[in-house]
Amino acid sequence: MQITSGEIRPDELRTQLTNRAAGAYVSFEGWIRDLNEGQEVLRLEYEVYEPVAITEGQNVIDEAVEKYPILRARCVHRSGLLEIGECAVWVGVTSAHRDEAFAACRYIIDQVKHRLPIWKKEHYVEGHSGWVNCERCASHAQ
Amino acid sequence: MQITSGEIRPDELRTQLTNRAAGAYVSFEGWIRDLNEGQEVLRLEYEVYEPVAITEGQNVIDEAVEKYPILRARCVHRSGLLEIGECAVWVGVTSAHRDEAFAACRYIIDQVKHRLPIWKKEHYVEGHSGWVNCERCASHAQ
Amino acid sequence: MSKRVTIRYFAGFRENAGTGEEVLDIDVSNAGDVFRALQHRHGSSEPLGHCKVAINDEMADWDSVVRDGDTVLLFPPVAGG
Amino acid sequence: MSKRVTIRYFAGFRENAGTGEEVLDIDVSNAGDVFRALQHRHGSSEPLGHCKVAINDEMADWDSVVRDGDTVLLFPPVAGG
Repeated sequence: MQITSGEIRPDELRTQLTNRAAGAYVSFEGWIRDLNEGQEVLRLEYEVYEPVAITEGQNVIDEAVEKYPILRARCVHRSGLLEIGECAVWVGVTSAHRDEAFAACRYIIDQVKHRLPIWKKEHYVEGHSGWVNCERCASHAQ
Repeated sequence: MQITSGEIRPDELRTQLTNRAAGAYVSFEGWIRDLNEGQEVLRLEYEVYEPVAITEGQNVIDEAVEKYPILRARCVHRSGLLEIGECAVWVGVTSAHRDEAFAACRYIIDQVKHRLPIWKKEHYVEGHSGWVNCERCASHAQ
Repeated sequence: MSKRVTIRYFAGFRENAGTGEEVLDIDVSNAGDVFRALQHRHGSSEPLGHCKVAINDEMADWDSVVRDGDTVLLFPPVAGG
Repeated sequence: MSKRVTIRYFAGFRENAGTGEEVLDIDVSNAGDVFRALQHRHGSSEPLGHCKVAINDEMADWDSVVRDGDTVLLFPPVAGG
């Protein structure tokens, strides 16, 4: 598990997972899209509490390796300001066969999105901004 | 749908799928691994009957777009001789949310592997070779 | 009634038949008849249920009608997995 | 019995509290007590069930015991989706 404020490079990350025993590679990427719940998004800010995000992310990956017969798995998440189209999170999994690569990749991204202390603040074209999923804890954040 | 005898370049194919409305990108790659059903593989040969493989592959992609609310989907399959570690098939799907990208990517690779006229001949370290899944139709192929 | 049919073989079928294509005058009404005739001719024992067929480059069923002048493509089992 | 506890706020909680960290002497026994005390102090109405907590950089439960000198990290709902 890695947190980075620099650009995520899926091609380089993929290369690090190559393995003669691997027959399947599944990757997931989360991209910044221009619209969320009907609001036009200008850019996005990820606040990451790294000490816990890295430990908990590594727990998630270890769980995936335990649950599914995969070969390798990695996850990288961005922090800081991101523009539309940028890659916010990448997950890559290799295995002998594709069933387990799909299942493990899905498991990792689902758990990472729910368990890691990572918050997303959207800046809208209309001028205001807000922490996603956190309406009642930051009502002053306009 | 594309068939190629040249190297598959996932990074370039991924770039062709970028889209401001895309929040999720899922890709699958099939790699040549060094072992199949206990036999050590030296290299591999794909025979593709292109006219039907392309039409049927495009049918599969169109079905995926019909079944799932995705934005874009593509598939590229290699033909000819491949070495261990090479990418034999690539599928990429973008969508607003990840559920449908995972489902559509899985649908496409499953259907492509079952419906397209593409045959795989494995050359083993022990010297002989064989068409995968085709024991009784090519018993002379040693 | 005999029809002139072009048969194309792929992968293991080609190796088994010793040729990629042959033109035959055979008494068949559908693709399944072609499969069985060729199975007998070349001594292959691959079950029809594992194979697929196309007629004139379009995927077909085993009960699809074969007409005089058609090209029938016999596809052995694909790699799958 | 009062304990000296360092509280750290993140994202919306930090903006709501107007600070990222404060040290308080409070009478609490577990992490849930800390959450409720701070909710009252800063007027946040985010339900505890949507939030998470860590103690000294380890993920914890709301009934995890808080000891004198601990650092309690209050995590508002994450982006999810």
